[in-house]
Amino acid sequence: MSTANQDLEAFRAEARAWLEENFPKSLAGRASEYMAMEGGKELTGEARTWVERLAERGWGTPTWPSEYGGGGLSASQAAVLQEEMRSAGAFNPIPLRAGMGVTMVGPTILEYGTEEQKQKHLPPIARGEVRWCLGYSEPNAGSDLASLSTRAEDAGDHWVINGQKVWTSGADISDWCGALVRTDPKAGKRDGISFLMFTMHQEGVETRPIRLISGASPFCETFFNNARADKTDLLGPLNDGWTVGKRLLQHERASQTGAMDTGGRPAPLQELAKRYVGTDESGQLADSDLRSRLATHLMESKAHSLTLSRVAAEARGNPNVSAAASILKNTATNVAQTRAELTLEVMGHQGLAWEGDGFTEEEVNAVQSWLFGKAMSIYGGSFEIQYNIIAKNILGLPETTQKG
Amino acid sequence: MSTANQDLEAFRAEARAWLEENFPKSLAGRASEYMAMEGGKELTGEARTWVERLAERGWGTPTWPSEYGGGGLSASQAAVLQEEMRSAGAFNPIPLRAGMGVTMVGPTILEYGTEEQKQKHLPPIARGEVRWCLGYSEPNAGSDLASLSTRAEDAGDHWVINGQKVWTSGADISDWCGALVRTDPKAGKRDGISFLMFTMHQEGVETRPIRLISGASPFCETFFNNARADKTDLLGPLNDGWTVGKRLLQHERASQTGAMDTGGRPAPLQELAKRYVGTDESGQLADSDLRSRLATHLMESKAHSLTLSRVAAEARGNPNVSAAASILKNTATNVAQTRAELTLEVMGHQGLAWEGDGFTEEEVNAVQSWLFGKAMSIYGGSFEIQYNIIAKNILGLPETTQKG
Amino acid sequence: MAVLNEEQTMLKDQAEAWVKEVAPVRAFRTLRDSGSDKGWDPAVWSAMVEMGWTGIVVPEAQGGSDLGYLTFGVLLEQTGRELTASPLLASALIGASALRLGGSDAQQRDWLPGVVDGSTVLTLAVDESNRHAPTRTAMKAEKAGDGFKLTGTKTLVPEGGEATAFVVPARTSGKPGDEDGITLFLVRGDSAGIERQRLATFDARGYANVSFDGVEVGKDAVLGEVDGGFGLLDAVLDRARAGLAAEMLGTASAAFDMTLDYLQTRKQFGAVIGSFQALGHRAAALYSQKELTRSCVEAALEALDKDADDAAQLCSLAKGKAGDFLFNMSNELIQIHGGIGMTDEFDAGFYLKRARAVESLYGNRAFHRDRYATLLGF
Amino acid sequence: MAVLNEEQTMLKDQAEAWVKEVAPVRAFRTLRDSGSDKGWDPAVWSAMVEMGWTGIVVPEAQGGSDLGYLTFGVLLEQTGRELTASPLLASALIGASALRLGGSDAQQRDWLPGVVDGSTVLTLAVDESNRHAPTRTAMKAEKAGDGFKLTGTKTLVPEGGEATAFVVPARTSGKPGDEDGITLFLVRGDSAGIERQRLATFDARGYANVSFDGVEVGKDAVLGEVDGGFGLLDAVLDRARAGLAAEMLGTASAAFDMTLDYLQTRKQFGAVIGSFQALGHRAAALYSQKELTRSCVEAALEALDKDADDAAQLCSLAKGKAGDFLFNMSNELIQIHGGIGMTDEFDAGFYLKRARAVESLYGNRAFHRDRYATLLGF
Repeated sequence: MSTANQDLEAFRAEARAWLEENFPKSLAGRASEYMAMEGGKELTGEARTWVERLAERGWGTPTWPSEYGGGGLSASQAAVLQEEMRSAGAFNPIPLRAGMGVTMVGPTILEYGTEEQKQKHLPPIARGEVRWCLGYSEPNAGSDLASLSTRAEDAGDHWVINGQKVWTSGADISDWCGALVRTDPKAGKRDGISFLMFTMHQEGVETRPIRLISGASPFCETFFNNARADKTDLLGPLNDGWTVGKRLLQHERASQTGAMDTGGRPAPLQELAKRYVGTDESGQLADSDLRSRLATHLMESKAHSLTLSRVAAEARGNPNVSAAASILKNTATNVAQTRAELTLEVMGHQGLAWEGDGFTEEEVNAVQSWLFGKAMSIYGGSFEIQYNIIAKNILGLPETTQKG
Repeated sequence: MSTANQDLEAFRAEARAWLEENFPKSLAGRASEYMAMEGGKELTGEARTWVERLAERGWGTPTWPSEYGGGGLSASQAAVLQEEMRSAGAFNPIPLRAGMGVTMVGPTILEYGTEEQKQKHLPPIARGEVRWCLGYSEPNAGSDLASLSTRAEDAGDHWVINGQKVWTSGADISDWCGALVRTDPKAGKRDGISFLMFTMHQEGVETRPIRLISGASPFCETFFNNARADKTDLLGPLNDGWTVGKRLLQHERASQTGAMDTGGRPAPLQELAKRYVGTDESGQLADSDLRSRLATHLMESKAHSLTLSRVAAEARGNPNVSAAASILKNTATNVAQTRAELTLEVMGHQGLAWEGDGFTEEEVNAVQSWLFGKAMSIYGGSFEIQYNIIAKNILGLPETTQKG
Repeated sequence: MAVLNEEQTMLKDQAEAWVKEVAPVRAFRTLRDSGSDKGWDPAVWSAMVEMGWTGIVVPEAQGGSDLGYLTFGVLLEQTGRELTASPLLASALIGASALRLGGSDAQQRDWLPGVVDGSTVLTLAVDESNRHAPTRTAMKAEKAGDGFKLTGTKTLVPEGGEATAFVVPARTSGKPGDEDGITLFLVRGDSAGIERQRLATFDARGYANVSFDGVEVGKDAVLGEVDGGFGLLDAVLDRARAGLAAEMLGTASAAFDMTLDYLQTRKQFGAVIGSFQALGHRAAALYSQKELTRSCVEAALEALDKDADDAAQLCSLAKGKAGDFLFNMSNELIQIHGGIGMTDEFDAGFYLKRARAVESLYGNRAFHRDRYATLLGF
Repeated sequence: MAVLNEEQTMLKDQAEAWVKEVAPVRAFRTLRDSGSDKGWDPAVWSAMVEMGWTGIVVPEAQGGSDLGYLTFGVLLEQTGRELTASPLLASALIGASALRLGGSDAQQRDWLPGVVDGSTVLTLAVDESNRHAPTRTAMKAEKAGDGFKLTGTKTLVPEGGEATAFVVPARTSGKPGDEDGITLFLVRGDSAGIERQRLATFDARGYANVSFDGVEVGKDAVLGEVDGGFGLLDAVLDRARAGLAAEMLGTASAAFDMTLDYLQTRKQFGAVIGSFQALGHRAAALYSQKELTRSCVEAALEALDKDADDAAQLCSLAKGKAGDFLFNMSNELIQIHGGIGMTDEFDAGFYLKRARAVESLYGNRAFHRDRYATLLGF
């Protein structure tokens, strides 16, 4: 065994012992139930104890430096910690408590923030005490984000923000916001943009939840009417927020490739199909047309997950991220949306479920994920935008400039 | 019965009597065999007699004015003539004898030609004596035809042509050529182009047949080395050949929508499938996956042919051609190419036929049509060009000018 | 092939204008938000009756206009465009067809005038599981005195909550899977033993599961022949499929128009998004599907009017192609509209939801592919 | 997941350079035009033997290097790129696998060294009709003295014209459709009663239909168990499928590269055609398929090396996905190249033809979808 491996096994023992002592047994295996408590709700009892202990140890954000409330672990140690948590039936609620704080804002502050900003913002995120949202899209700046028009004016010791954002996920229950705003209206589209951070608990900020086709949603419209941000809360250089904001989106894309396994998978689609459609004498699905399409989908789904693994394996062997990574957002979307459509087809008449006695919870949930899942090919860079990126950045094709 | 209908029935009797007297019984029902004799071959015996009689009556080009060798019939009369020929087992070989003469060049001369040009060119076409080819595409001007560079210089009483064409169908067996050439090199792309007609039987013209992936083909590369065209053989205005040439292409597109039924359909694909794949106890195709895809294709194919009929019916009721017509080239191509792929799949190992004892003629033919059929989505305005046309001309979307 | 005659063209123009003004998708939204579980607006229904829409396939002797299925399709396409909710398809097309094709003179006299004046709302209650499978009819119809006693449950019955009577296939002999042994019954909605479970479906229409617990009917309730009802049922279903396909064509065409309009007006990256070639080509493909679907729908309706030999094939073709086009179109409607398409405030969601609901009715695309292949003998 | 190790990377680089220089598609064109019906160039085959490619899955005891299937896939991907013709897959992968998995020590000693030195060319002769259907094996193997007598015909046998010996599944009991009752035999090509009909296929490789007319073999010709050979056959076929999938990945990837190059250089309407968004999106979709296919192929080969439980599933997945990608890619290769792609002078036609030929071998996509579903239990 190499020295590195010895160290890792020592850490494994340490993690196991700490979990044994600190993770409340009563919560074991209740991740999914607990994960649902993400939003702004007060924690009580054992749940509260667990969050506090995890935060104290810094293991809610295991790879962040310990001086900012993180665990100071290496990536390998963090992986070991995750394995040990899984086998103890434990889970990490802090990323969900912090909204976009752990997955996106934190890493970006670590990269672009001043020392003061790190000390001010990272520890509360690491403790799961402060929840963040992001102000990116606007009504007239969706895929074409650089067209954004929310503006921030210099008012001496602070910025004054006016405008409107849309699709701000969790804005109504967040404490802080990181937003792209226009600080130089005279500059070119991408040039006059900055990344500002400010509290949501102020008079000039108003949020309005958006009802989606699937029902209630975490998304809001967010209005800024002379909202203010401290001068010290500009992240990265003035008028170069585009770079900062793009880097943050890379963290977002990574979280949407299906690479983040949150556990709790639904029953395999083929089992659902056998239950809802029935089988013939030879055990084959009674609807042979559906059976072929189901096989096609399951093969595509397997191909996607094998690609996820391959990309991960290649990334370990190679500091350059695999070119294959860039396709995963779209293939993940394809697989998930096709799965949702097939689930509806499998359920047949029962797949028309909205609510009420005629339908099971499983059916209602299937319909809601089908509807909500239509957004997967729109947000985080639409399907079309991803293809543009592949064509340009991976395949080296020129941007469209012709009339073909 | 209306007067018009009475006249039509009178004409029907006339046509029937004429066919009874003039169509050689020995040729009845031998259309497909006879159609294969299209190219440049000398006619003998009854076949020769039939062509001569048809030409004399003008019914090889029934709707052309009789002063130019046509039949002077109305469209309704021509339809009646076709019905009567079909029920007599007769057929019209003149369009095939004349290459592009009857279907494309003739109608364009009728529209744009001078009286002199009509008298010179139309009668030999109508008699099936002179075969025409078309010089359009060039190696660097395919979909973007306006980039053509073959040029014609004014040499006083004639034009001198230099350059190269490609995909000139039947050039090696044609007597005359209609070509787009650049007569004003200084004008914009589409502006300096003219439509010239000239004989292929001259020193400055050389043709080289193109071997395709399916084997020998009617296509040629055609080289012009100081070839000449008479001054009187400029069709339409000088430097406005683009308009003339485009009009000619509309005649071409009409001939590629599947609207021209040449008879002799192959056996239905489902019968072929039952023969090659077999059926189960209930009479269903043994390969259920293939069965679904076959059904999908046959439904698409039926939808296409129903659309052809609908377009024809609407065109009768309405002087404006139906908007649906513009999609037919692409749907015809889809249907034909899918059919060819499915035929190969149905034949399985036997669908790898190239030649020799191991394969039937039916199998070899299926493979050759599959390969040759790949050109359907390329020639006559590629699949992509048709979609551009639909987007712009039918849907009113602007031409691409952005970097999205 | 179908070219609308003058009367049909007039009716189309009238229907288009009326639907847009009186029963547009905005009105459907109001209906949905009102929480009413009736499924339609009585005023809209009365107006349809007023305009004679309920008599289109009813013989003149019974107060109808007998204009035929192609004409009915013209109306359904327009109501489909605006998602107008009413029992027009269930009662005036499907119910009336069952009576017309299978009813005795007496039955026609008894029932059709009510269908025409809107006081009777008929619906076909055919499925018994989560899938359309008419040969698998299992509902029992036992002899009871002079008549029959029906026991079983029918699922996802359109307008099942409000219908005043049901056309019900049940099994008088044979076993599920057999075509023989099926008999059609006309059952009044207020018969003892009927229970309706209204369903809250995502398309917010008035479906119900309807259970029959020993429901007694007289022998005059038999529509067509005892044991030999499958042919009649299939003929009625084909009319249902062609009619629904016309409605789906309208729904998808409206979604196409909304999308085309957005492509022509929405700007991103300094240009209208319809100028992006990838979107232009997708729009061209959808347009092609639209035209092909129209041909299939009109051909099916016309074949029904002419009682053509290939009517069954064409009806499966029409439902199948309309299903393809509507599936793709409803997805593209959302995708091309982007975020706004995801909001309940915008209408796109209504079209998407309706698209999936009608897909399940009277056979989905897989059902019709299978049926088409069977009808073609392979 | 598969990340090539140093040895594999070296081998890949070596194979890539060698194939491009010695056995590129240009050489295949020369071979085709020569009218030779051997199907490969002996010098190319000797060089492969020389480089040790024929011993990759042969145990060291029999003169092989035992490097495994993932390593073999690295080579096949490169030969696939340039359509290099040789018996490498048929003999050194499939034939060697049959011996390795099913051969006794004596059989391995007798046969494998010849496979490694190239003097023996083995091939699996499995199909008996126009489709791949191993359970439908009907060829008779009757007891005859101490051995067996084989009668029947095998179709589309790769390298069937030149092979020096055949691996032949035949039926010792049961009936076509049964898995039980199949036995594998090793049959020398010069046995009395064998007749070969060479086939002129459009991919210009050396297939033959091979008929066996009472061919007598000793009991030492039995590979594995009498009557219990289906499992062995299926395992050999899975190796064939994964190996062929690697070759197909190479073929399709080369077609992708040719297409991408054309997109980057061909100009129309004053711009390189790759700047047309519709084409850019299609290229992006093909690129995605390419990456997904690679993952499937490598996973299948690795599963074979590890003898993993899900190897069969992964081999069907690999052949199926490679089939999808190659089908689409070969069509786009022609379409995007336009007229030039249609000419025999250009190489695109070779790729299109090879694509359809390999699709038919060892199960087409429909076969593998069906098998995948069955393996997943539905």
